[in-house]
Amino acid sequence: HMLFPPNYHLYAPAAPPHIQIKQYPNERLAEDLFIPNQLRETIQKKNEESLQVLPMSNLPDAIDVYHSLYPISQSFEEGSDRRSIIYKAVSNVDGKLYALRRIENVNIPNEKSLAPVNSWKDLGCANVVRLYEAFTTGAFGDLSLVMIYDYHPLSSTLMERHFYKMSDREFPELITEDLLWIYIVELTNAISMVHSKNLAVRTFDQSKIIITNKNRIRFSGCGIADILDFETNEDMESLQKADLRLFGSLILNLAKSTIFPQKIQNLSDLEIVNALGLSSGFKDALKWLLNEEGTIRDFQQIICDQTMKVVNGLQMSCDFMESVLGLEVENARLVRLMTKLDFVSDRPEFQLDHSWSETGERYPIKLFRDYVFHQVDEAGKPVLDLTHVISCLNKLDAGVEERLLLVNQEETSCIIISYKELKNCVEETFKFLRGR
Amino acid sequence: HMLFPPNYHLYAPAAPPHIQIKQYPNERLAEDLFIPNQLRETIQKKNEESLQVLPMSNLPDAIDVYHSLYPISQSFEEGSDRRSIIYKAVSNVDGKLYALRRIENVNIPNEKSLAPVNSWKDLGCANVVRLYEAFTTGAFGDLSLVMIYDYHPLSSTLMERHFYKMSDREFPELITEDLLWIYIVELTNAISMVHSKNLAVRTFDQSKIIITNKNRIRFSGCGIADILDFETNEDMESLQKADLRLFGSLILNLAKSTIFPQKIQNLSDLEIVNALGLSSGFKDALKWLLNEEGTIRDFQQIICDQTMKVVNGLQMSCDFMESVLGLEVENARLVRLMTKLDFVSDRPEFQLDHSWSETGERYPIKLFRDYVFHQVDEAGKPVLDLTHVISCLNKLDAGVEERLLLVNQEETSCIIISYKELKNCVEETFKFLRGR
Amino acid sequence: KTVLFANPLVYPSMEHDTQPTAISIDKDDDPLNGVKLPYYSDTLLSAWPIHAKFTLGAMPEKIDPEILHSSKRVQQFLVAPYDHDKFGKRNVSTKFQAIKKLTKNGVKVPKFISERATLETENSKSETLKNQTSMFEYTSRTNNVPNCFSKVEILYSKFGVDDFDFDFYNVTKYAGLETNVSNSYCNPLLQVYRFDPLLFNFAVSSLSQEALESDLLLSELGYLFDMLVKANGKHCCAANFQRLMCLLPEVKKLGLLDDDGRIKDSYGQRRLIQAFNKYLLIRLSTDEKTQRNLQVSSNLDSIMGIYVETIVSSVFCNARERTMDVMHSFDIASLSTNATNHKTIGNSVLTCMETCMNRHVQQQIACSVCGRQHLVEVVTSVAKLPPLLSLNLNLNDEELNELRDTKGWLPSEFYFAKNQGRGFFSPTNDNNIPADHFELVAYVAQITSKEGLNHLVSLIRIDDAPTEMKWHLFNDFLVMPLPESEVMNFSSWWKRPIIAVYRNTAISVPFAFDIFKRNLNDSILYRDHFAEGTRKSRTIEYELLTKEEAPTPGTLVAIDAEFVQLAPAQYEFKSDGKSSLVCPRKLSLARVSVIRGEDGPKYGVPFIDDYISTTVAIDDYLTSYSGIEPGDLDSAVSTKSLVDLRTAYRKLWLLLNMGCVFVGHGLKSDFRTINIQVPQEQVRDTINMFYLKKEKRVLSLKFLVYILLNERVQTGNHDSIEDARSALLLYRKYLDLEARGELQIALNK
Repeated sequence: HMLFPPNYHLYAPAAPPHIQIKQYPNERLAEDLFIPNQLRETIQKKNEESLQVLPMSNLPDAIDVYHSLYPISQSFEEGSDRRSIIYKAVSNVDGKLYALRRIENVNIPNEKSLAPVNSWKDLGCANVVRLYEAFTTGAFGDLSLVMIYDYHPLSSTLMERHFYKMSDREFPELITEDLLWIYIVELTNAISMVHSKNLAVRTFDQSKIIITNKNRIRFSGCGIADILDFETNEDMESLQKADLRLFGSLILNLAKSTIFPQKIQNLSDLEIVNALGLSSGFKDALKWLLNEEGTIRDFQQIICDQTMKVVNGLQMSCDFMESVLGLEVENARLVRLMTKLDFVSDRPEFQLDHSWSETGERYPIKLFRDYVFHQVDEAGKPVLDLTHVISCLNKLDAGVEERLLLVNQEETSCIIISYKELKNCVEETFKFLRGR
Repeated sequence: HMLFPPNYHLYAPAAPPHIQIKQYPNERLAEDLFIPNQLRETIQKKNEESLQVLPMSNLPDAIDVYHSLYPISQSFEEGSDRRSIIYKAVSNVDGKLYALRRIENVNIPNEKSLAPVNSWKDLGCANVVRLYEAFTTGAFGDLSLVMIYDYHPLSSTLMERHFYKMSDREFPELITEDLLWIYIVELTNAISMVHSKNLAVRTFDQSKIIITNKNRIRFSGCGIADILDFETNEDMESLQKADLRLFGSLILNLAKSTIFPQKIQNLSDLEIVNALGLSSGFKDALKWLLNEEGTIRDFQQIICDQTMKVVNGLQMSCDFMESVLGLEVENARLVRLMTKLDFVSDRPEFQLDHSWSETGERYPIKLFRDYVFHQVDEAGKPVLDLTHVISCLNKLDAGVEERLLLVNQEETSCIIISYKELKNCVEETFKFLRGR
Repeated sequence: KTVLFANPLVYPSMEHDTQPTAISIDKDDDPLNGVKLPYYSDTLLSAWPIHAKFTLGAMPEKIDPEILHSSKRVQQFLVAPYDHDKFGKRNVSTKFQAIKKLTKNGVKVPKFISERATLETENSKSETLKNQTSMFEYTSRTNNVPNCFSKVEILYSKFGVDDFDFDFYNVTKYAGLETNVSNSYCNPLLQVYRFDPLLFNFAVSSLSQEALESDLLLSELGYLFDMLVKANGKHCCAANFQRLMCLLPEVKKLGLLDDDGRIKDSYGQRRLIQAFNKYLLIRLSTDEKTQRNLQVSSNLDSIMGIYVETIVSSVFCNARERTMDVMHSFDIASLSTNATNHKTIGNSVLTCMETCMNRHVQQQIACSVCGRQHLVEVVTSVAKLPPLLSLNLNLNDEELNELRDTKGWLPSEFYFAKNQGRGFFSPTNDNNIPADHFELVAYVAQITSKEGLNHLVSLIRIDDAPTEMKWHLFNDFLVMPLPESEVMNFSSWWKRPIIAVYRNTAISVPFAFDIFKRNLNDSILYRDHFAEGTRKSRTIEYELLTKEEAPTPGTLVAIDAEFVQLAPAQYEFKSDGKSSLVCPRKLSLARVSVIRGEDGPKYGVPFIDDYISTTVAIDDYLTSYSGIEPGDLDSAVSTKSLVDLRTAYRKLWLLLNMGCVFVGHGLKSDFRTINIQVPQEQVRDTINMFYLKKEKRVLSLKFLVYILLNERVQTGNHDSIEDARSALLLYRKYLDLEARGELQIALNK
């Protein structure tokens, strides 16, 4: 007999309890990384962008081992008129997607200039887009520098987000103090890890900081300056000091957009900071950066409470994602099952195969597919019920003892067969196909 | 008949860990294409635990609006012989799962004692198990205090994990310095948020700190002391000071297990700290806590670099979850897409009507199914390539511009069609079926 | 004191949800695990075989261009016919192919010469042979461009271009042309004209006379043809020819410079080679007139001139005008039928030729004779066809597609006769009327790859070839014989004829490889001829030859050359430390010195020390190697005796053809940059004489001189006179050691 809790019938909602998602007590906290009820949609859009191709293009078929180039964005290198174009590409070696950055007209004297890549490769920082390799190529018609990074679909730059009108927004996105703090914490993380490896970020250009999720930013141009300026031998200490100063300028630039330009015309940086309508904690932190008063480790101390807030927000986000994942755990199984079923059914080479005819041992599979997918109601209208489909497929997957009555289309004969026997039939056919 | 917990090892068997299947970077096994088995299994186990019921029990049918009680754990309240039993329960109001903590033999003088719940309700801290409400009940046959918390399936306490042998482990789990730091950061987050709301944690009992995921801990007994000790009016400041001291003791207790007990017999706390084989940074932080030198805000500064590391680690975890989610959200769509394709193909009522399948939008669908599922190699042997199926269907789902060559069965003619057009065919055909 | 349950409670799960959740096919949010998986005690059906492996990352397959070309829109779909035999089975899963330069269509790129093992084993020899046979396949089982027609590419090792195994691609005695040169698209056409005896003799005979006042493309062509013959199958480079092409302003104006082969569409590439064809022939004619100081028709006109007569007449007045023009190549365009205004190529090129060569149009003009506006009839007709007829097939892509399906459109022979002033073409001459008989002797074809990349090749009939198959394919440096049936097969989707060359069978002239030796003017060897603008006061370190010293076969001379860099080498670097040479540096001859090597009073005295006047930009003077200082090659400022390249080159070419034997150190690279082919018998290269075989090491001149001659060579900048002299001495030393059998001992030291 069926086992169920006594008051099951008192359930109000449709979904069983194990697949319900808890809402955050404070919605705003959950919005650190993404907007919760848009998470699936965002993920879906990212997947779609990863699949885009350019069917007819003048781009080279392949650059080194990277092919299927699809242009994503274009900008100019700081202080020059060289273009920096980013493509999505597939690696022939490991089949994964990468972002290929091409900087045109670059003269690399020898391979030593490319050595910095090896220092950046193993950084392992969540706020720095990972660099894999770099090389020169003539495939674009000039001498270009190509750098291979991780690919982050659907990302936009800080510049685009806060300073441009884009197709989906009428205005650049407003900057709030909360947002600024999140940026500060994330960039501090990046700078800390970079400095700890005896490297420097060197470029805080807003077109080289990308936003990969709602509030998640990453440096996307690491390694470029190291290669292009390989000859000039600035010492690491002054470069790292400069990092902090540039960091401060970047934050100041972003913060400036919270105030009317007229109000801060002709003011010095420090005066601008004071004029901002933001908390004193923020202003102190910003002034500290602009005054170049210490190292990034010192700065970590100054912002430690904001960092802790980010820790809380990130944990909430992870929790939420896990709860969404709880709804999706069976999808892979269903894909595998349906694929197996489709591999086995209606193969052209089976047309003449006796075992698929009415008397053959594979015929039940044919009837089963009709039972699952080709049901009609009394009026002859197709029944297109996903619940029914999944229910049957689940039973088939498990191979339950429950028996089915399968009728052929002419309604002249029928078979009584259990899910277990059907499962066996499918598996045997699959094995046969593999071994053939 | 009796049913048992699912046989997870039969779900998607993978090669045993000691057997390495040689793979080139661009080769994938079936298990590489979907959610990692470990993660999936953990989630499924959590889902399973959520569904467990006690078929025959002496427990009350319902406590207030909570029913289907299922016991999870039991302990004794600190400094008393009262039992504290935790049940999983379902709320009749919203159908969701909660953890119901029952403390037996509690005398609550008036409902003012329960007022602290309201301060705890909206804490919104990822490292504190959320409290919803508290009430008294006689349903258990005595006067019990019932407190309703969030339910975290498959969680264990700090005590169980690091100090007991459990059925699935031969030894308690070892504590490393990395793990201690993570605990420290998370607890600091909890304590910071608690103190900022003018509350105090008050209980650092290892049986009241639960582990809900790998490296993720939460205070699970918040509010208990506030209610039980409502009469005693300790001022918040000394309670908060005590929090830090108790925090230090907890960490010390955990850290002590990294060293042989004999070595630290009869040593004072500070001497024990010095004897530990851990970094000086750790020891300084621990000593600071034990010496009660300041507020939790001050402590944040001391551990700021470790906090930053946790920020990095959490971002990486979120990235990982998002990538897994990306796979499985896609799979959900694939299941729906494959179902649509199966709904549309080879319907018996149209077998006789060739115009259905040989013309119009249906024709390419038929050829497309052959292209996806019925590949052969040059010798004619069937090729059963999961990645080919998933790749084609993903592109169909996204409707990309890439073009395909679909050859008819007789190999006399072919169609050149893009995934975008194919997607349209499928949609139109499905609409047609529905409308019929 | 805590009590825990000793083991986790094991209670059964629910088998079904009593109220199964509705899962909608439309709403993505509805979780698919709303329907629970029943209890299972066996491996799930959905489980996949553990060891099944899948390969990712392959380049996307392109749809066969032939299918695309033949597709039409039917209802809303693009439909095309499918040929199982051509395109294979349906739904075949293609094997993963890595993007690597190691194989191309299954042909392994031959190893660099330096990589080859010193001892060739039987295995490696048969491997190479198998690989070569694969390379020379002219049919393809996969409907791809056959291997021998696909574009060949030079790969560079760190040792530069000479390390590439060119010989792998050519086992005939007919030299191919390298692609590492500007405007390499010209190569096929240059080969076509090389193999016509009339044109060959014409170009090479022009070398007997001097042409030192200005650059003549005719001379460069002559030198090139001579080089191709002397190479005897070894690869050549049209470097000097193209150097001149790049300097001529009219070449640039006509758009004939190919800017490093930037991607051109197929039509554009065809127009380019046809434009070059026209230009080359006109220019050769003008050059001949310049050289021989002619006013009227030249030899070239008599070889390739198509005389076209135009008669303008009118019924309205007595105005009648007759003009005769000569063209050197003819444009064949498609016919437009008046009926449908649809362009067609007809069933043969002959129809087109007839129409093109006999035109009859009416025009409204303002008559200069009677002063009125009236209609005139303009009749153009071909008066005479030349011995060598060069046709530019000016057809678009669609028309060329039509050509494939029209068998015999480009016939292997035709007859031409005039009847009442009108020319007629016919594929046969059954009635045996007096007519000119022409045979197809060569054509340039455009080869299009599956990826849509185009390059040019030529197919040429070599009547005196030793092989049974007279037709040969010239694909840059890949040369091989082909059966005539394959050559005359125009049905392949990847091959399009662009320029066709017919020859009158009545005129059969043999190649006169030494024709220039008749009345050879060698006076430049005995006098100075400096470049324009060279300063009067100049330092001279040589003594001119006298007539008595005229070289004879076997005369020993020592030579050394210095070079400057026009463009640096281009590398591709990778961050993992690997680097590969993409394009070697471009060098230009800066100075050449030749000294007397015969015993006698003037032994070791230089008689040539030419600094080459250079007008193009110089990237690096390589002063520490070359001894050339900035400004040395600029006629405006130099203190040296500057000479035009054509003058210096002629001197060397004369020495070569008068039989001199050249001694030097590292002559292979010197001759390559000078762009001259010297047969092995006339070369004595000290770099090979003192080569350490076991260690595979070459020794520097400075080192050898120090060790063997106990002399310290100038440690300052290099000086080609000194180097030539050192080489000469080393050669003497070598002969000496050889004679005494002590060479090996010396080497071991």
